[in-house]
Amino acid sequence: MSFLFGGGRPQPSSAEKIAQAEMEFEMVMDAFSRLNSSCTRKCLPTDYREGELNKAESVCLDRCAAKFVEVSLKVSEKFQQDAANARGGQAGSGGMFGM
Amino acid sequence: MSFLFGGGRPQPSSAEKIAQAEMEFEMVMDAFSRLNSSCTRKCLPTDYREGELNKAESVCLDRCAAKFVEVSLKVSEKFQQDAANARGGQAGSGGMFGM
Amino acid sequence: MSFLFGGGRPQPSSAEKIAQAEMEFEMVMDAFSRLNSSCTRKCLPTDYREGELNKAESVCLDRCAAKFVEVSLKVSEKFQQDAANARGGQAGSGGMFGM
Amino acid sequence: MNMNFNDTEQRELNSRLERKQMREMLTTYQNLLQGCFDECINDFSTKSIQSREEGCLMRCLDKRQKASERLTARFQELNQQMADKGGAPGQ
Amino acid sequence: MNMNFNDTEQRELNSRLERKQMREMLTTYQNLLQGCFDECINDFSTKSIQSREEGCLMRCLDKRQKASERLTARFQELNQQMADKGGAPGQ
Amino acid sequence: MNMNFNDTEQRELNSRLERKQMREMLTTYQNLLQGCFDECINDFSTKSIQSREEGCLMRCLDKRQKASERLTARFQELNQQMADKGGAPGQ
Repeated sequence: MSFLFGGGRPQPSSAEKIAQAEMEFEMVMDAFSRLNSSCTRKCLPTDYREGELNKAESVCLDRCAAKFVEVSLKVSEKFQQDAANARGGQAGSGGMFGM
Repeated sequence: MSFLFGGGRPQPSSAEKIAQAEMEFEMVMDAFSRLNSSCTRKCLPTDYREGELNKAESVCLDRCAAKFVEVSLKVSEKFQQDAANARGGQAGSGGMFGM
Repeated sequence: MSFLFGGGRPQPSSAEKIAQAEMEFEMVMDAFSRLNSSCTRKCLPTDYREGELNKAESVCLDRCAAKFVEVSLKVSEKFQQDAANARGGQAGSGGMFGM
Repeated sequence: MNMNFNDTEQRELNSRLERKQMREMLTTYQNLLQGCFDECINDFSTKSIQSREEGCLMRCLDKRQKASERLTARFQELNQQMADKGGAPGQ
Repeated sequence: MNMNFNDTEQRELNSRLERKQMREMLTTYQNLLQGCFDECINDFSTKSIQSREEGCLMRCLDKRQKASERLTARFQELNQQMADKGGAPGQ
Repeated sequence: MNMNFNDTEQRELNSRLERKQMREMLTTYQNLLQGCFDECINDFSTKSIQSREEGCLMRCLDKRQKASERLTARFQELNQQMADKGGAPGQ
Protein backbone atom coordinates (compact mmCIF):
# COMPACT_ATOMS: atom_id res chain seq x y z
CA MET A 1 0.00 0.00 0.00
CA SER A 2 2.99 2.22 -0.56
CA PHE A 3 0.98 4.70 -2.56
CA LEU A 4 -1.12 5.51 0.45
CA PHE A 5 1.30 5.11 3.28
CA GLY A 6 4.89 6.04 3.69
CA GLY A 7 6.43 6.95 0.40
CA GLY A 8 9.56 8.80 1.29
CA ARG A 9 8.83 9.66 4.87
CA PRO A 10 11.52 9.52 7.54
CA GLN A 11 11.94 6.55 9.87
CA PRO A 12 8.55 5.95 11.54
CA SER A 13 8.16 5.69 15.31
CA SER A 14 6.97 2.51 17.03
CA ALA A 15 3.47 3.87 17.43
CA GLU A 16 3.31 4.87 13.78
CA LYS A 17 4.54 1.50 12.55
CA ILE A 18 1.97 -0.28 14.68
CA ALA A 19 -0.83 2.03 13.58
CA GLN A 20 0.10 1.44 9.96
CA ALA A 21 0.20 -2.34 10.29
CA GLU A 22 -3.10 -2.20 12.13
CA MET A 23 -4.70 -0.17 9.38
CA GLU A 24 -3.43 -2.50 6.67
CA PHE A 25 -4.87 -5.44 8.55
CA GLU A 26 -8.20 -3.68 8.84
CA MET A 27 -8.19 -2.92 5.15
CA VAL A 28 -7.70 -6.56 4.25
CA MET A 29 -10.50 -7.59 6.62
CA ASP A 30 -12.72 -4.90 5.17
CA ALA A 31 -11.92 -5.99 1.62
CA PHE A 32 -12.87 -9.54 2.47
CA SER A 33 -16.03 -8.52 4.22
CA ARG A 34 -17.11 -6.57 1.14
CA LEU A 35 -16.22 -9.42 -1.20
CA ASN A 36 -18.23 -11.70 1.06
CA SER A 37 -21.32 -9.53 1.09
CA SER A 38 -21.23 -8.79 -2.65
CA CYS A 39 -20.64 -12.37 -3.74
CA THR A 40 -23.17 -13.79 -1.32
CA ARG A 41 -25.74 -11.39 -2.71
CA LYS A 42 -24.85 -12.15 -6.30
CA CYS A 43 -24.55 -15.94 -6.04
CA LEU A 44 -27.00 -17.22 -3.43
CA PRO A 45 -30.72 -17.27 -4.21
CA THR A 46 -32.69 -15.98 -1.25
CA ASP A 47 -35.24 -18.74 -0.92
CA TYR A 48 -32.93 -21.08 0.96
CA ARG A 49 -34.49 -24.34 -0.09
CA GLU A 50 -31.39 -26.27 0.98
CA GLY A 51 -28.55 -25.66 3.39
CA GLU A 52 -25.83 -27.01 1.09
CA LEU A 53 -24.09 -25.05 -1.61
CA ASN A 54 -24.92 -26.63 -4.94
CA LYS A 55 -22.55 -26.84 -7.88
CA ALA A 56 -23.78 -23.72 -9.65
CA GLU A 57 -23.57 -21.63 -6.49
CA SER A 58 -20.06 -22.88 -5.72
CA VAL A 59 -18.81 -22.06 -9.19
CA CYS A 60 -20.45 -18.64 -9.04
CA LEU A 61 -18.75 -17.90 -5.70
CA ASP A 62 -15.33 -18.93 -7.02
CA ARG A 63 -15.65 -16.74 -10.08
CA CYS A 64 -17.10 -13.88 -8.11
CA ALA A 65 -14.12 -13.94 -5.73
CA ALA A 66 -11.71 -14.00 -8.67
CA LYS A 67 -13.49 -11.09 -10.34
CA PHE A 68 -13.61 -9.08 -7.14
CA VAL A 69 -9.86 -9.43 -6.71
CA GLU A 70 -9.28 -8.60 -10.37
CA VAL A 71 -11.43 -5.50 -10.00
CA SER A 72 -9.47 -4.50 -6.87
CA LEU A 73 -6.26 -4.66 -8.84
CA LYS A 74 -7.66 -2.73 -11.78
CA VAL A 75 -9.04 -0.03 -9.51
CA SER A 76 -5.77 0.26 -7.67
CA GLU A 77 -3.85 0.54 -10.94
CA LYS A 78 -6.25 3.18 -12.18
CA PHE A 79 -5.84 5.21 -9.01
CA GLN A 80 -2.07 5.01 -9.16
CA GLN A 81 -2.17 5.96 -12.82
CA ASP A 82 -4.46 8.91 -12.10
CA ALA A 83 -2.21 9.99 -9.24
CA ALA A 84 0.87 9.72 -11.45
CA ASN A 85 -0.83 11.72 -14.20
CA ALA A 86 -1.76 14.35 -11.66
CA ARG A 87 1.86 14.54 -10.46
CA GLY A 88 2.89 15.14 -14.02
CA GLY A 89 3.36 12.13 -16.17
CA GLN A 90 5.23 9.14 -14.82
CA ALA A 91 3.08 6.12 -14.01
CA GLY A 92 3.03 4.44 -10.64
CA SER A 93 4.28 0.91 -10.50
CA GLY A 94 3.50 -2.16 -8.50
CA GLY A 95 0.08 -3.57 -7.89
CA MET A 96 -1.73 -3.39 -4.65
CA PHE A 97 -4.19 -5.94 -3.58
CA GLY A 98 -6.74 -5.98 -0.87
CA MET A 99 -7.59 -2.35 -1.12
CA MET B 1 -20.84 -14.70 25.84
CA SER B 2 -18.67 -17.32 27.42
CA PHE B 3 -18.34 -19.23 24.20
CA LEU B 4 -16.55 -16.34 22.60
CA PHE B 5 -14.64 -14.83 25.46
CA GLY B 6 -12.72 -16.34 28.28
CA GLY B 7 -13.50 -19.99 28.67
CA GLY B 8 -10.74 -21.29 30.88
CA ARG B 9 -8.27 -18.45 30.57
CA PRO B 10 -6.19 -17.29 33.51
CA GLN B 11 -7.11 -14.23 35.58
CA PRO B 12 -7.54 -11.30 33.17
CA SER B 13 -5.74 -7.99 33.62
CA SER B 14 -7.58 -4.73 34.26
CA ALA B 15 -7.19 -3.64 30.65
CA GLU B 16 -8.51 -6.98 29.40
CA LYS B 17 -11.52 -6.91 31.68
CA ILE B 18 -12.38 -3.40 30.57
CA ALA B 19 -11.90 -4.25 26.91
CA GLN B 20 -14.17 -7.27 27.29
CA ALA B 21 -16.92 -5.33 29.06
CA GLU B 22 -16.62 -2.65 26.41
CA MET B 23 -16.99 -5.17 23.62
CA GLU B 24 -20.03 -6.77 25.22
CA PHE B 25 -21.65 -3.36 25.55
CA GLU B 26 -20.93 -2.65 21.91
CA MET B 27 -22.43 -5.97 20.90
CA VAL B 28 -25.67 -5.25 22.71
CA MET B 29 -25.88 -1.80 21.14
CA ASP B 30 -25.14 -3.31 17.75
CA ALA B 31 -27.80 -5.98 18.24
CA PHE B 32 -30.36 -3.33 19.08
CA SER B 33 -29.37 -1.16 16.17
CA ARG B 34 -29.86 -4.11 13.81
CA LEU B 35 -33.19 -5.05 15.37
CA ASN B 36 -34.23 -1.42 15.00
CA SER B 37 -33.29 -1.18 11.33
CA SER B 38 -34.80 -4.55 10.39
CA CYS B 39 -38.07 -4.05 12.23
CA THR B 40 -38.49 -0.47 11.05
CA ARG B 41 -38.04 -1.67 7.49
CA LYS B 42 -40.42 -4.57 7.94
CA CYS B 43 -43.18 -2.78 9.86
CA LEU B 44 -43.35 0.85 8.72
CA PRO B 45 -44.78 1.68 5.30
CA THR B 46 -42.60 4.27 3.58
CA ASP B 47 -45.23 6.76 2.56
CA TYR B 48 -45.42 8.43 5.98
CA ARG B 49 -48.98 9.64 5.77
CA GLU B 50 -49.09 10.15 9.53
CA GLY B 51 -46.54 10.72 12.27
CA GLU B 52 -48.18 8.42 14.79
CA LEU B 53 -47.71 4.70 15.01
CA ASN B 54 -51.02 3.03 14.30
CA LYS B 55 -52.25 -0.17 15.94
CA ALA B 56 -51.10 -2.51 13.16
CA GLU B 57 -47.64 -0.97 13.07
CA SER B 58 -47.27 -1.16 16.85
CA VAL B 59 -48.26 -4.80 16.96
CA CYS B 60 -45.92 -5.58 14.08
CA LEU B 61 -43.02 -3.88 15.89
CA ASP B 62 -43.69 -5.81 19.11
CA ARG B 63 -43.78 -9.14 17.31
CA CYS B 64 -40.79 -8.27 15.19
CA ALA B 65 -38.73 -7.48 18.30
CA ALA B 66 -39.80 -10.75 19.91
CA LYS B 67 -38.93 -12.71 16.79
CA PHE B 68 -35.58 -10.99 16.41
CA VAL B 69 -34.64 -11.94 19.95
CA GLU B 70 -35.90 -15.49 19.43
CA VAL B 71 -33.81 -15.74 16.28
CA SER B 72 -30.76 -14.44 18.17
CA LEU B 73 -31.16 -17.22 20.71
CA LYS B 74 -31.66 -19.89 18.08
CA VAL B 75 -28.63 -18.75 16.15
CA SER B 76 -26.51 -18.65 19.28
CA GLU B 77 -27.64 -22.17 20.22
CA LYS B 78 -26.89 -23.43 16.75
CA PHE B 79 -23.39 -21.94 16.84
CA GLN B 80 -22.66 -23.41 20.22
CA GLN B 81 -24.00 -26.77 19.05
CA ASP B 82 -21.86 -26.62 15.92
CA ALA B 83 -18.82 -25.67 17.98
CA ALA B 84 -19.50 -28.52 20.42
CA ASN B 85 -19.90 -30.97 17.56
CA ALA B 86 -16.65 -29.76 16.10
CA ARG B 87 -14.89 -30.28 19.44
CA GLY B 88 -16.18 -33.82 19.46
CA GLY B 89 -19.67 -34.37 20.68
CA GLN B 90 -20.81 -32.70 23.86
CA ALA B 91 -23.29 -29.88 23.43
CA GLY B 92 -22.75 -26.37 24.70
CA SER B 93 -25.14 -25.16 27.35
CA GLY B 94 -26.63 -21.86 28.32
CA GLY B 95 -28.21 -19.38 25.98
CA MET B 96 -26.65 -16.20 24.90
CA PHE B 97 -28.63 -13.20 24.04
CA GLY B 98 -27.78 -10.04 22.30
CA MET B 99 -25.29 -11.59 19.96
CA MET C 1 -23.31 20.94 18.77
CA SER C 2 -23.88 22.54 22.12
CA PHE C 3 -27.12 20.72 22.63
CA LEU C 4 -25.33 17.42 22.61
CA PHE C 5 -22.04 18.27 24.22
CA GLY C 6 -21.11 20.45 27.12
CA GLY C 7 -23.88 22.80 28.01
CA GLY C 8 -23.00 23.99 31.45
CA ARG C 9 -20.35 21.49 32.40
CA PRO C 10 -17.22 22.49 34.27
CA GLN C 11 -13.90 23.15 32.53
CA PRO C 12 -13.09 20.04 30.45
CA SER C 13 -9.77 18.23 30.69
CA SER C 14 -7.33 17.99 27.79
CA ALA C 15 -8.42 14.46 26.97
CA GLU C 16 -12.08 15.47 27.01
CA LYS C 17 -11.52 18.46 24.77
CA ILE C 18 -9.60 16.34 22.28
CA ALA C 19 -12.22 13.58 22.36
CA GLN C 20 -14.94 16.13 21.72
CA ALA C 21 -13.14 17.76 18.81
CA GLU C 22 -12.44 14.32 17.41
CA MET C 23 -16.09 13.35 17.62
CA GLU C 24 -17.22 16.54 15.93
CA PHE C 25 -14.78 15.92 13.11
CA GLU C 26 -16.09 12.40 12.73
CA MET C 27 -19.66 13.66 12.63
CA VAL C 28 -18.88 16.05 9.80
CA MET C 29 -17.12 13.32 7.86
CA ASP C 30 -20.03 10.97 8.49
CA ALA C 31 -22.53 13.61 7.39
CA PHE C 32 -20.64 14.09 4.15
CA SER C 33 -20.33 10.40 3.54
CA ARG C 34 -24.10 10.00 3.90
CA LEU C 35 -24.81 12.98 1.66
CA ASN C 36 -22.43 11.46 -0.86
CA SER C 37 -24.06 8.03 -0.86
CA SER C 38 -27.64 9.38 -0.92
CA CYS C 39 -27.06 11.91 -3.68
CA THR C 40 -25.01 9.52 -5.79
CA ARG C 41 -27.84 7.01 -5.56
CA LYS C 42 -30.48 9.60 -6.35
CA CYS C 43 -28.71 11.41 -9.18
CA LEU C 44 -26.54 8.94 -11.10
CA PRO C 45 -28.19 6.37 -13.38
CA THR C 46 -26.57 2.97 -12.88
CA ASP C 47 -25.87 2.05 -16.47
CA TYR C 48 -22.68 4.12 -16.70
CA ARG C 49 -22.76 4.78 -20.38
CA GLU C 50 -20.27 7.63 -20.01
CA GLY C 51 -17.62 8.59 -17.47
CA GLU C 52 -18.43 12.30 -17.46
CA LEU C 53 -21.13 13.96 -15.41
CA ASN C 54 -23.67 15.43 -17.77
CA LYS C 55 -25.58 18.65 -17.18
CA ALA C 56 -28.68 17.04 -15.69
CA GLU C 57 -26.64 14.92 -13.29
CA SER C 58 -24.56 17.90 -12.18
CA VAL C 59 -27.62 20.01 -11.48
CA CYS C 60 -29.24 17.13 -9.62
CA LEU C 61 -26.15 16.70 -7.43
CA ASP C 62 -26.02 20.42 -6.59
CA ARG C 63 -29.67 20.49 -5.60
CA CYS C 64 -29.41 17.24 -3.72
CA ALA C 65 -26.51 18.58 -1.65
CA ALA C 66 -28.46 21.77 -0.89
CA LYS C 67 -31.52 19.77 0.12
CA PHE C 68 -29.51 17.41 2.29
CA VAL C 69 -28.02 20.32 4.20
CA GLU C 70 -31.44 21.97 4.50
CA VAL C 71 -32.87 18.73 5.85
CA SER C 72 -30.00 18.50 8.35
CA LEU C 73 -30.85 21.94 9.66
CA LYS C 74 -34.55 21.20 9.87
CA VAL C 75 -33.96 17.96 11.69
CA SER C 76 -31.58 19.61 14.12
CA GLU C 77 -34.12 22.40 14.81
CA LYS C 78 -36.85 19.84 15.34
CA PHE C 79 -34.73 17.88 17.81
CA GLN C 80 -33.81 21.01 19.73
CA GLN C 81 -37.45 22.06 19.75
CA ASP C 82 -38.53 18.64 20.98
CA ALA C 83 -35.85 18.70 23.66
CA ALA C 84 -36.90 22.19 24.75
CA ASN C 85 -40.55 21.14 24.88
CA ALA C 86 -39.57 18.15 26.96
CA ARG C 87 -37.66 20.39 29.40
CA GLY C 88 -40.78 22.46 29.78
CA GLY C 89 -41.40 25.08 27.21
CA GLN C 90 -38.56 27.34 26.15
CA ALA C 91 -37.22 26.68 22.64
CA GLY C 92 -33.61 25.92 21.91
CA SER C 93 -31.76 28.41 19.81
CA GLY C 94 -28.98 28.26 17.28
CA GLY C 95 -28.81 25.90 14.36
CA MET C 96 -26.51 23.00 14.13
CA PHE C 97 -25.15 21.81 10.91
CA GLY C 98 -23.36 18.69 9.95
CA MET C 99 -25.27 16.48 12.29
CA MET D 1 -20.33 -11.84 32.34
CA ASN D 2 -19.57 -11.90 36.03
CA MET D 3 -16.68 -9.56 36.45
CA ASN D 4 -15.71 -7.59 39.48
CA PHE D 5 -14.37 -4.16 38.86
CA ASN D 6 -12.60 -2.07 41.43
CA ASP D 7 -13.32 1.66 41.63
CA THR D 8 -10.61 2.76 39.23
CA GLU D 9 -11.63 0.16 36.68
CA GLN D 10 -15.28 1.06 37.06
CA ARG D 11 -14.57 4.74 36.46
CA GLU D 12 -12.47 4.00 33.38
CA LEU D 13 -15.13 1.62 32.08
CA ASN D 14 -17.94 4.11 32.64
CA SER D 15 -16.16 6.87 30.81
CA ARG D 16 -15.50 4.56 27.86
CA LEU D 17 -19.08 3.33 27.74
CA GLU D 18 -20.36 6.88 27.93
CA ARG D 19 -18.29 7.84 24.93
CA LYS D 20 -19.52 4.79 23.03
CA GLN D 21 -23.09 5.58 23.91
CA MET D 22 -22.69 9.15 22.74
CA ARG D 23 -21.22 7.94 19.47
CA GLU D 24 -24.08 5.46 19.09
CA MET D 25 -26.66 8.20 19.70
CA LEU D 26 -25.07 10.31 17.00
CA THR D 27 -25.09 7.40 14.58
CA THR D 28 -28.75 6.78 15.34
CA TYR D 29 -29.44 10.45 14.70
CA GLN D 30 -27.65 10.36 11.37
CA ASN D 31 -29.38 7.11 10.37
CA LEU D 32 -32.73 8.71 11.08
CA LEU D 33 -31.83 11.79 9.09
CA GLN D 34 -30.52 9.84 6.11
CA GLY D 35 -33.39 7.35 6.18
CA CYS D 36 -36.02 10.09 6.09
CA PHE D 37 -34.07 12.08 3.51
CA ASP D 38 -33.93 9.01 1.27
CA GLU D 39 -37.62 8.32 1.60
CA CYS D 40 -39.04 11.82 1.45
CA ILE D 41 -36.76 13.88 -0.78
CA ASN D 42 -37.00 12.79 -4.37
CA ASP D 43 -37.70 15.88 -6.37
CA PHE D 44 -34.63 17.67 -7.67
CA SER D 45 -36.35 20.12 -9.96
CA THR D 46 -35.82 22.74 -7.24
CA LYS D 47 -33.05 23.32 -4.74
CA SER D 48 -35.30 24.03 -1.76
CA ILE D 49 -37.43 21.56 0.10
CA GLN D 50 -41.05 21.56 -1.01
CA SER D 51 -43.83 21.73 1.58
CA ARG D 52 -44.99 18.25 0.57
CA GLU D 53 -41.47 16.97 1.20
CA GLU D 54 -41.24 18.75 4.52
CA GLY D 55 -44.50 17.21 5.70
CA CYS D 56 -43.26 13.75 4.78
CA LEU D 57 -39.96 14.44 6.53
CA MET D 58 -41.55 15.51 9.80
CA ARG D 59 -43.96 12.56 9.88
CA CYS D 60 -41.11 10.23 9.01
CA LEU D 61 -38.98 11.52 11.89
CA ASP D 62 -41.87 11.32 14.31
CA LYS D 63 -42.92 7.85 13.33
CA ARG D 64 -39.43 6.40 13.23
CA GLN D 65 -38.56 7.88 16.57
CA LYS D 66 -41.67 6.45 18.14
CA ALA D 67 -40.90 3.09 16.57
CA SER D 68 -37.41 3.27 17.97
CA GLU D 69 -38.66 4.07 21.48
CA ARG D 70 -41.15 1.23 21.32
CA LEU D 71 -38.48 -1.20 20.14
CA THR D 72 -36.11 -0.04 22.88
CA ALA D 73 -38.74 -0.81 25.50
CA ARG D 74 -39.42 -4.26 24.01
CA PHE D 75 -35.72 -5.02 23.71
CA GLN D 76 -35.15 -4.20 27.37
CA GLU D 77 -38.11 -6.29 28.49
CA LEU D 78 -36.98 -9.26 26.45
CA ASN D 79 -33.44 -8.83 27.67
CA GLN D 80 -34.72 -8.79 31.25
CA GLN D 81 -36.79 -11.93 30.71
CA MET D 82 -33.67 -13.71 29.43
CA ALA D 83 -31.67 -12.62 32.45
CA ASP D 84 -34.44 -13.80 34.80
CA LYS D 85 -34.51 -17.20 33.16
CA GLY D 86 -30.80 -17.45 33.86
CA GLY D 87 -29.96 -17.07 30.23
CA ALA D 88 -27.13 -14.88 29.19
CA PRO D 89 -26.74 -11.26 30.15
CA GLY D 90 -27.05 -9.14 27.05
CA GLN D 91 -26.93 -6.07 29.21
CA MET E 1 4.69 -3.53 3.84
CA ASN E 2 8.18 -4.49 4.85
CA MET E 3 8.43 -3.42 8.43
CA ASN E 4 10.60 -4.83 11.11
CA PHE E 5 9.07 -5.06 14.52
CA ASN E 6 10.99 -5.69 17.68
CA ASP E 7 9.53 -8.02 20.31
CA THR E 8 7.66 -5.35 22.26
CA GLU E 9 6.16 -3.90 19.13
CA GLN E 10 5.22 -7.34 17.86
CA ARG E 11 3.43 -8.18 21.12
CA GLU E 12 1.54 -4.89 21.11
CA LEU E 13 0.63 -5.35 17.47
CA ASN E 14 -0.56 -8.91 17.99
CA SER E 15 -2.79 -7.99 20.85
CA ARG E 16 -4.34 -5.19 18.82
CA LEU E 17 -4.88 -7.39 15.79
CA GLU E 18 -6.42 -10.07 17.97
CA ARG E 19 -8.92 -7.58 19.33
CA LYS E 20 -9.72 -6.37 15.83
CA GLN E 21 -10.19 -9.91 14.61
CA MET E 22 -12.52 -10.68 17.50
CA ARG E 23 -14.55 -7.59 16.72
CA GLU E 24 -14.66 -8.56 13.05
CA MET E 25 -15.86 -12.07 13.94
CA LEU E 26 -18.66 -10.62 16.00
CA THR E 27 -19.67 -8.28 13.18
CA THR E 28 -19.69 -11.22 10.77
CA TYR E 29 -21.88 -13.11 13.22
CA GLN E 30 -24.32 -10.25 13.50
CA ASN E 31 -24.38 -9.74 9.74
CA LEU E 32 -25.24 -13.39 9.28
CA LEU E 33 -27.98 -13.21 11.89
CA GLN E 34 -29.51 -10.03 10.49
CA GLY E 35 -29.22 -11.22 6.88
CA CYS E 36 -31.05 -14.46 7.60
CA PHE E 37 -33.61 -12.72 9.79
CA ASP E 38 -34.34 -10.28 6.98
CA GLU E 39 -34.75 -13.00 4.41
CA CYS E 40 -36.60 -15.64 6.41
CA ILE E 41 -38.78 -13.81 8.93
CA ASN E 42 -41.59 -11.99 7.23
CA ASP E 43 -44.74 -13.06 8.95
CA PHE E 44 -45.80 -10.89 11.86
CA SER E 45 -49.21 -12.37 12.43
CA THR E 46 -47.69 -14.28 15.36
CA LYS E 47 -44.99 -13.42 17.86
CA SER E 48 -43.22 -16.76 17.72
CA ILE E 49 -41.16 -18.15 14.90
CA GLN E 50 -43.09 -20.54 12.67
CA SER E 51 -41.57 -23.90 11.75
CA ARG E 52 -41.42 -22.83 8.11
CA GLU E 53 -39.44 -19.75 9.14
CA GLU E 54 -37.14 -21.77 11.35
CA GLY E 55 -36.35 -24.14 8.51
CA CYS E 56 -35.50 -21.25 6.23
CA LEU E 57 -33.36 -19.70 8.98
CA MET E 58 -31.30 -22.83 9.57
CA ARG E 59 -30.71 -23.44 5.87
CA CYS E 60 -29.82 -19.78 5.41
CA LEU E 61 -27.24 -19.91 8.20
CA ASP E 62 -25.76 -23.15 6.87
CA LYS E 63 -25.56 -21.99 3.32
CA ARG E 64 -24.17 -18.55 4.08
CA GLN E 65 -21.57 -19.97 6.40
CA LYS E 66 -20.43 -22.45 3.79
CA ALA E 67 -20.31 -19.66 1.24
CA SER E 68 -18.24 -17.58 3.60
CA GLU E 69 -15.78 -20.41 4.22
CA ARG E 70 -15.46 -21.02 0.51
CA LEU E 71 -14.86 -17.35 -0.19
CA THR E 72 -12.28 -17.18 2.60
CA ALA E 73 -10.33 -20.02 0.99
CA ARG E 74 -10.49 -18.38 -2.45
CA PHE E 75 -9.50 -15.00 -1.04
CA GLN E 76 -6.44 -16.48 0.62
CA GLU E 77 -5.41 -18.34 -2.52
CA LEU E 78 -5.77 -15.25 -4.65
CA ASN E 79 -3.93 -13.20 -2.08
CA GLN E 80 -1.12 -15.73 -2.10
CA GLN E 81 -0.92 -15.72 -5.89
CA MET E 82 -0.55 -11.94 -5.79
CA ALA E 83 2.22 -12.14 -3.24
CA ASP E 84 4.04 -14.76 -5.31
CA LYS E 85 3.88 -12.60 -8.39
CA GLY E 86 5.56 -9.87 -6.38
CA GLY E 87 2.41 -7.83 -6.28
CA ALA E 88 1.38 -6.13 -3.10
CA PRO E 89 0.94 -7.89 0.20
CA GLY E 90 -2.71 -7.80 1.10
CA GLN E 91 -1.97 -9.99 4.08
CA MET F 1 -17.26 24.64 19.16
CA ASN F 2 -15.04 27.33 20.56
CA MET F 3 -12.24 25.50 22.24
CA ASN F 4 -8.73 26.68 22.83
CA PHE F 5 -6.04 24.12 22.42
CA ASN F 6 -2.50 24.56 23.61
CA ASP F 7 0.34 23.33 21.40
CA THR F 8 0.55 19.84 22.87
CA GLU F 9 -3.18 19.35 22.59
CA GLN F 10 -3.20 20.68 19.05
CA ARG F 11 -0.46 18.27 18.00
CA GLU F 12 -2.24 15.31 19.56
CA LEU F 13 -5.52 16.36 17.98
CA ASN F 14 -3.96 16.81 14.55
CA SER F 15 -2.39 13.40 14.59
CA ARG F 16 -5.69 11.81 15.58
CA LEU F 17 -7.63 13.67 12.93
CA GLU F 18 -5.06 12.73 10.31
CA ARG F 19 -5.48 9.08 11.18
CA LYS F 20 -9.26 9.40 11.03
CA GLN F 21 -9.07 11.14 7.69
CA MET F 22 -6.80 8.43 6.30
CA ARG F 23 -9.24 5.77 7.49
CA GLU F 24 -12.14 7.69 5.95
CA MET F 25 -10.28 7.95 2.64
CA LEU F 26 -9.75 4.23 2.63
CA THR F 27 -13.41 3.59 3.38
CA THR F 28 -14.40 5.91 0.56
CA TYR F 29 -12.07 4.02 -1.74
CA GLN F 30 -13.56 0.68 -0.76
CA ASN F 31 -17.12 2.00 -1.09
CA LEU F 32 -16.31 3.16 -4.60
CA LEU F 33 -14.79 -0.18 -5.49
CA GLN F 34 -17.65 -2.21 -4.07
CA GLY F 35 -20.30 0.09 -5.54
CA CYS F 36 -18.89 -0.19 -9.05
CA PHE F 37 -18.29 -3.92 -8.67
CA ASP F 38 -21.91 -4.39 -7.65
CA GLU F 39 -23.22 -2.40 -10.56
CA CYS F 40 -20.92 -3.52 -13.34
CA ILE F 41 -19.96 -7.13 -12.62
CA ASN F 42 -22.90 -9.44 -13.04
CA ASP F 43 -21.79 -12.17 -15.37
CA PHE F 44 -20.33 -15.21 -13.67
CA SER F 45 -20.13 -17.48 -16.68
CA THR F 46 -16.40 -16.69 -16.80
CA LYS F 47 -13.83 -16.00 -14.12
CA SER F 48 -12.20 -13.06 -15.84
CA ILE F 49 -13.62 -9.63 -16.31
CA GLN F 50 -15.17 -9.11 -19.75
CA SER F 51 -14.30 -6.02 -21.78
CA ARG F 52 -17.89 -4.80 -21.51
CA GLU F 53 -17.65 -5.09 -17.73
CA GLU F 54 -14.32 -3.31 -17.65
CA GLY F 55 -15.71 -0.41 -19.66
CA CYS F 56 -18.62 -0.07 -17.26
CA LEU F 57 -16.24 -0.26 -14.31
CA MET F 58 -13.96 2.51 -15.55
CA ARG F 59 -16.84 4.82 -16.41
CA CYS F 60 -18.45 4.07 -13.06
CA LEU F 61 -15.26 4.98 -11.18
CA ASP F 62 -14.80 8.14 -13.21
CA LYS F 63 -18.34 9.31 -12.84
CA ARG F 64 -18.64 8.54 -9.15
CA GLN F 65 -15.37 10.22 -8.39
CA LYS F 66 -16.42 13.34 -10.23
CA ALA F 67 -19.72 13.28 -8.41
CA SER F 68 -17.91 12.98 -5.13
CA GLU F 69 -15.63 15.92 -5.91
CA ARG F 70 -18.57 18.05 -6.92
CA LEU F 71 -20.47 17.14 -3.75
CA THR F 72 -17.42 17.91 -1.63
CA ALA F 73 -17.22 21.40 -3.14
CA ARG F 74 -20.94 22.00 -2.54
CA PHE F 75 -20.76 20.67 0.99
CA GLN F 76 -17.93 23.02 1.84
CA GLU F 77 -19.70 26.02 0.33
CA LEU F 78 -22.88 25.26 2.21
CA ASN F 79 -20.94 24.67 5.39
CA GLN F 80 -19.24 28.03 4.92
CA GLN F 81 -22.56 29.80 4.33
CA MET F 82 -23.86 28.36 7.60
CA ALA F 83 -20.81 29.52 9.48
CA ASP F 84 -21.13 33.01 8.00
CA LYS F 85 -24.76 33.24 9.07
CA GLY F 86 -23.62 32.46 12.58
CA GLY F 87 -25.14 29.04 12.50
CA ALA F 88 -23.28 26.11 13.89
CA PRO F 89 -19.75 25.16 12.92
CA GLY F 90 -19.93 21.86 11.12
CA GLN F 91 -16.25 22.12 10.42
